[in-house]
Amino acid sequence: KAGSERAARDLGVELLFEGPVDSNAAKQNEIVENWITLGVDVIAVAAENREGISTALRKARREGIKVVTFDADAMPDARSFFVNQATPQGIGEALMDEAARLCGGEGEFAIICATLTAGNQREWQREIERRRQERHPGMKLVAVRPCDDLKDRAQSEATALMSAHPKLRLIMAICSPAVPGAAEAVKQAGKKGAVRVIGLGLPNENRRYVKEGVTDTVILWKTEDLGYLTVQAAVALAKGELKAGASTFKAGSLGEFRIEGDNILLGKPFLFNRDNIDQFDF
Amino acid sequence: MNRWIREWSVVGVLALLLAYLAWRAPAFFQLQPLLSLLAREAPSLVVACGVAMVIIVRQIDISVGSQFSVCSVIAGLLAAAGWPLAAVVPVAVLIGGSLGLVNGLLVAWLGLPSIVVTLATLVALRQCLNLVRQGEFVNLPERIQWLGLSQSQGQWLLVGGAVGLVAVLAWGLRHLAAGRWLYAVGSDAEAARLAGIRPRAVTLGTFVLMGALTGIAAMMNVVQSPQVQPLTGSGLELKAIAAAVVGGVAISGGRGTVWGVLAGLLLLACISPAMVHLHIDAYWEKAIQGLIILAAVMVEGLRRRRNHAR
Amino acid sequence: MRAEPAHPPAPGAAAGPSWRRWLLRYEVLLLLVLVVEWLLFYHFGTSVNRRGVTVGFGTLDRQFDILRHSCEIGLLALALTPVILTGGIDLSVGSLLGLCAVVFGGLTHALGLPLPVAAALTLVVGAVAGGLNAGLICQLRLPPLIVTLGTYSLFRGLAEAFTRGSVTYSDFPAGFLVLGQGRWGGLPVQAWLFLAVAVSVWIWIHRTVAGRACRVIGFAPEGARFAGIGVRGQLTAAYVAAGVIAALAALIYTSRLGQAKADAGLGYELFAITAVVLGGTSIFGGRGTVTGTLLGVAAIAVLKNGLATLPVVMRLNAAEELAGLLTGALLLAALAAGKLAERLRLSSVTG
Amino acid sequence: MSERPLLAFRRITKSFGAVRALRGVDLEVRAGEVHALLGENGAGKSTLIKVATGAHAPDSGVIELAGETLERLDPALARRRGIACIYQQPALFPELSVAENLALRLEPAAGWRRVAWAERHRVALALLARIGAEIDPGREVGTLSMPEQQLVEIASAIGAGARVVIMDEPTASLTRREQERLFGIVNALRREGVAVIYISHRLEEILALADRVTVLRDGQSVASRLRAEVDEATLIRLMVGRDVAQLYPPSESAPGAVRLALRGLCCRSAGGRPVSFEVRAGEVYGLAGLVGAGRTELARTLFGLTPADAGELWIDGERVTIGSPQAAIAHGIAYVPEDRRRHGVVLELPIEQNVSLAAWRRLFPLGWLRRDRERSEAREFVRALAIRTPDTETATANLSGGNQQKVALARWLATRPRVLLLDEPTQGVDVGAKSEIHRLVRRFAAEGMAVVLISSDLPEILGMSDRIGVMRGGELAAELPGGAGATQVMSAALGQPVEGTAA
Ligand SMILES: Nc1ncnc2c1ncn2[C@@H]1O[C@H](COP(=O)(O)OP(=O)(O)OP(=O)(O)O)[C@@H](O)[C@H]1O
Ligand SMILES: Nc1ncnc2c1ncn2[C@@H]1O[C@H](COP(=O)(O)OP(=O)(O)OP(=O)(O)O)[C@@H](O)[C@H]1O
Ligand SMILES: [Mg+2]
Ligand SMILES: [Mg+2]
Repeated sequence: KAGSERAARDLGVELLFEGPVDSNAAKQNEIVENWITLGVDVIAVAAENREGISTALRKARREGIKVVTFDADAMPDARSFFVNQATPQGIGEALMDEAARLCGGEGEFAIICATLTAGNQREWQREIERRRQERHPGMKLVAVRPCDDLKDRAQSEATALMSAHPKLRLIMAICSPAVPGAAEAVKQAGKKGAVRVIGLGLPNENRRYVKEGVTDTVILWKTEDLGYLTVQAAVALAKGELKAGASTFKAGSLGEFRIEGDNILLGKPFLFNRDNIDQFDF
Repeated sequence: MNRWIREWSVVGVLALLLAYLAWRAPAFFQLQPLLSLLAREAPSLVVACGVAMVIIVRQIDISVGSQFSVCSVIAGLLAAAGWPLAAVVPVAVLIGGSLGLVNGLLVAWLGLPSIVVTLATLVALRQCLNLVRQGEFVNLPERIQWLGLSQSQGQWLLVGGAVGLVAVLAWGLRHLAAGRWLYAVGSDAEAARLAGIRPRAVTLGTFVLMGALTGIAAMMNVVQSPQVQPLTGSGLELKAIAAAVVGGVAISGGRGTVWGVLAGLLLLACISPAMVHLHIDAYWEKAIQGLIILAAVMVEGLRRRRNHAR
Repeated sequence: MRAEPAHPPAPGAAAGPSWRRWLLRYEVLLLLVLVVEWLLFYHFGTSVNRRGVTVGFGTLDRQFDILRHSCEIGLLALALTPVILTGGIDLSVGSLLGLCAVVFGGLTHALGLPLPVAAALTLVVGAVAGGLNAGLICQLRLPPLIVTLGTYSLFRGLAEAFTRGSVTYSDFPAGFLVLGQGRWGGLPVQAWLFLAVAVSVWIWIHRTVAGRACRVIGFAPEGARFAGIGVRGQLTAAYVAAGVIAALAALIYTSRLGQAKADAGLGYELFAITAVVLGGTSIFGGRGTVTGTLLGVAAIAVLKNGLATLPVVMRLNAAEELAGLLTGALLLAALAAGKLAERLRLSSVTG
Repeated sequence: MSERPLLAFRRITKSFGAVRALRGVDLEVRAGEVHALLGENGAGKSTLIKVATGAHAPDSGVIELAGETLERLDPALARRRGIACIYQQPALFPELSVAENLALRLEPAAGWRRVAWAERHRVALALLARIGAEIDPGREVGTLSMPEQQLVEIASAIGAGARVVIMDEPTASLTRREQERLFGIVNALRREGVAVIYISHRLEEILALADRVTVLRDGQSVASRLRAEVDEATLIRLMVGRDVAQLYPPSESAPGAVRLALRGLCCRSAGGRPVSFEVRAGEVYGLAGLVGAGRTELARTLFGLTPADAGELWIDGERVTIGSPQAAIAHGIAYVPEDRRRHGVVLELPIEQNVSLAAWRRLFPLGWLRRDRERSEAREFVRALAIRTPDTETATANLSGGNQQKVALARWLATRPRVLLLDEPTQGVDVGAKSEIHRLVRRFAAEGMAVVLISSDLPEILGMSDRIGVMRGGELAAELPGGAGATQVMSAALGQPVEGTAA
């Protein structure tokens, strides 16, 4: 959000930002339709649900509104560009590779997700599984548990996972509240080092555990850059500076980004660990 | 026995579940994880007892989840601002109590239906918190955790405290005149008024007590981890109500015990870890949870049906 | 010693001026709230954008969007009204919506059934699920709250188990998507369905003996039995109807979003109950009107959607939160005003 | 008897909406006297005593207790000052035990007091024994029958050690034996110097008990006389404002063919015992018995509430099985239950909807409500039964007890039944209305209905019945002709040998 606001300032455009705290496809549709009737120029969405949002976005395009997606994509025909901070593939691979590295290539691990039905998380899990089969067959996924985006519930789930699977080597938390939740559980179970914690999250929520060595690695897309890039791309699109088929895109202060097909790539996912966490404060 | 049929059927289903676990997944019964599980459920237990009392007076409080969050976040902020624990706890209880007072005043004095009032405060408090915190965690200082004790001392203290609280409430509800008033008002408020009990005062008091218990519960939760998530406690109302009604508290008021609530909560709390231990895929969990809730109350229903036929 | 011979007052005399009685009715009050809301949003939420097009709250499109977005919750609220009138509750409608959505998706995609057949079967599933609730409540005489709390978990759980949490059915044929996205006779298609259901429920509740029976059961279940009302039959009808309406809502939901997934309708029951109680229906049963429910749904929908068109709110990025806050406030204010109006009505009667 | 009043009402007024229930009532009650309060249904008797117990705040006027004005009276204060009351509508807690129900009314109001359960049980046992009720103090009140609940109410009032005991129709559903026990208690209270306010519609009770009689009419006291100055006719004239010609109208028609026949009918699963008797068209069959004799249970079985599982039931020579109240209605059976508030009327519904409730099939054959029809039907009954109400849209809860009873009766008459089961149909009904009801019962019988009249009011049974069945322990102990005497019925009910015909 901060990044998108900076970009909006740089470019002198008006930015409407709406993000439900709880994620829900139907809600997002309503917001988009709201924007359509407001008659905005560009819509940028992080699709909560691929198919669900696409209908609304197609409608927007019919009305002459430009559409870009970021973070999570919609159907390709429903938008012009996808600002791809880290493809599900990128995230899945990064998580799985990191897990395998920490466990030395073999061992049991478990996943804690937000809900069983959240779209992007399902995709990450698919990628994780593919990577596991391809590169790390020694790793074994023993359970996937939802935590409803609640840190406390993640803590309980992690506790149960550890006692039910004594050979568990690693917990992979793929929603942000679950990372500190799992870390706290590992710490309380006295299994620091024996059970590793990695996940997707923000530096501030995990700083304590990363420093203590409970959490090993946190993967983060630099949200600020993502927001900045998205807004830059959206404005360029609206002004007609960015057209289909381009292969690079220059985004203000961030420099150039590669475009692959209709994906604008932000680069590889970013890994935090003990060494670099202090460089960030958000 | 007949009177406690629901309580016993819940205990029975719980015992079945535990027995099955002992057979298929004995690892469930390890001291430390079990203690952690109980400690994590201690706050829910306290809240569920409060909700049970509100239901006994024939009201309902579905705003507890939001109350819980507000107490937790404020307590967390105060602790982060350097307040000593001895000051934070009473403040949390006070805040809970005053949130309960607001509900209670609207219900008892304005005579609005409690489900509407607490539905309103549920949404309003939750959205206030979202507006103010935007989902950001509160980081707590180290000394708050486990009330400054060691982890296992702290966990024992929380579990013991919660059970002790249940025992005190159970005793009070059974053996204090004021406790019996709850049942009287829940059974028939007009009759209670004619018997010289002040139903409004009793209702108000119950809501305040409920709030204070929520404050205590929030503290019990806050001390268990070094961060407070503002979303904490969302969905707690449903869990608490479920524990109460499964544990035999009649939604029509005047009937129920906190011991039943304890059984109901333990049953509900065991389901999720049991799934993990039994290696059942998570997407079956809600269905099984629903079946267990139905099973636990079905015993009573079947029995009543048989009695009726006899 | 006697002052005056007291005759029982003539019928209607105690009623006071009837227009005043009517004005102080709760529904009229709600209507007033709705109109005020609408005018406020119309005034502050409508603007002309840079392309010279009128946008915001005041556009017809916007009004239709509100209509389309509130259809499913509105249907659930309608489904809940008779149930709540009987003194019961059905917490499972939101979960049932989810279950029916994936059942419909499964039937059309996995089994490849033709759409009308699949839709009909989905409605049957809704009826069966409602029947399950009714059976547990009537046959085993369990409290509705517990039963539907159980099925609330059960139905959602079945939907998740059925799709293993992840399968999303999409790619519905355009002919089906019309239901949730198209227009017919100037109005969104689902609005017609909604209207049909609303009118049916209204007739059922306010014009037939079955509706009266629901009320009597809500006031006094024992008394209803002693009056020879088939309590079980009426309760079963109410819960089965709730199931069928929830299934219908699932079809509309699926069509509107073009997808069926296990999380469909998550949390809708709370919105629906809010709308029903805002509409003046007593949660203890007996008292309430379908008109009230419709007004309640409208008041909440307009509030929620209208707020999102206010420039101030958009800049604050707080539509969601404010909508929640204001809904809460509205609930309290409306109910308090209802109480006050009742008192005024009584005092006007005293004269 | 001292001359200074112990309890005095001075110009009390009280309105409910448009209904002016009390319009300046003056009443003085002395210590050691039984002061009977009389009046038609809706005259304001219950309202007056609710003012005295602080349940209602008066609009104006004062209450004095032993010369001292009671300000801001509430039930707790009234109790502390020694005013105890048996309410007309039992104010009990259905989910709680009998012992606890008593304790909540008797124990001091301190909330932090420890509850002594054993003591409660003991006190309850003693009190129940004193009024001769055989009720287990541990039972939940919700499972008690109507008369048993009334006994619990009585126990709570006499246990309070009060200076003023108010009894609002304590005998409405009690049978002769309990009544007599109660009279003993009232007399004992009088001897102890307690002031008793006694409300009843049974004039013979009043004449037997009272020292002084006050008659209320339309919210005003129209007369206050010493017992010696009045007789039954005077009282009736004071209450109703006219003479009520004849209390029990004579049988007008000769009984026709057998309409209702029971052959060993019973519901074993509800603990019933087989019962056999026949009732002819145009006949009023009285059922007498003590509390708990099983009359209500029999009526419930006949009406399909606890369907019979043994024996046969014949209606108009046709064998029928009745598995539910709907089936009973379809066969033309109507049942006016004894527990008016819980079963007889739906308090929240308007009068007109209560009246039409059981007659839907006749009034709305298409299932489509017709308010006009319903209203005209209700108006007719309001007129015919002299139900005192501003209009037919008034909620039934706002009616006085006796008027509620008439609504319950109207509901079943509206079904045009062939068999009418009346369970305590005139409990709490004033003399005028009572004779009205009796006349109606006669008229309906004359039109060919078979009427089963269950009543604990022995004179009513004796006066109305063409034949009398006496029940005991769930069985028909004796069948007596209409002209039987009170002693015959009583001895049959108590299980003593009866001279005359036995069943
Ligand atoms: N809560 C109330 N609300 C409105 N009207 C009421 C209420 N209670 C009593 N009334 C009215 O007040 C009048 C007096 O009623 P009350 O119950 O005192 O009569 P009563 O003399 O006790 O009659 P009964 O012999 O039938 O018991 C009646 O007209 C009744 O309808
Ligand atoms: N609702 C009830 N629940 C449990 N027991 C009941 C209930 N009603 C009555 N009983 C019991 O059934 C027995 C028969 O009571 P019933 O009411 O039929 O007697 P009755 O002759 O009609 O007496 P009364 O004329 O005083 O009503 C009694 O022992 C009574 O305690
Ligand atoms: Mg009375
Ligand atoms: Mg009886």
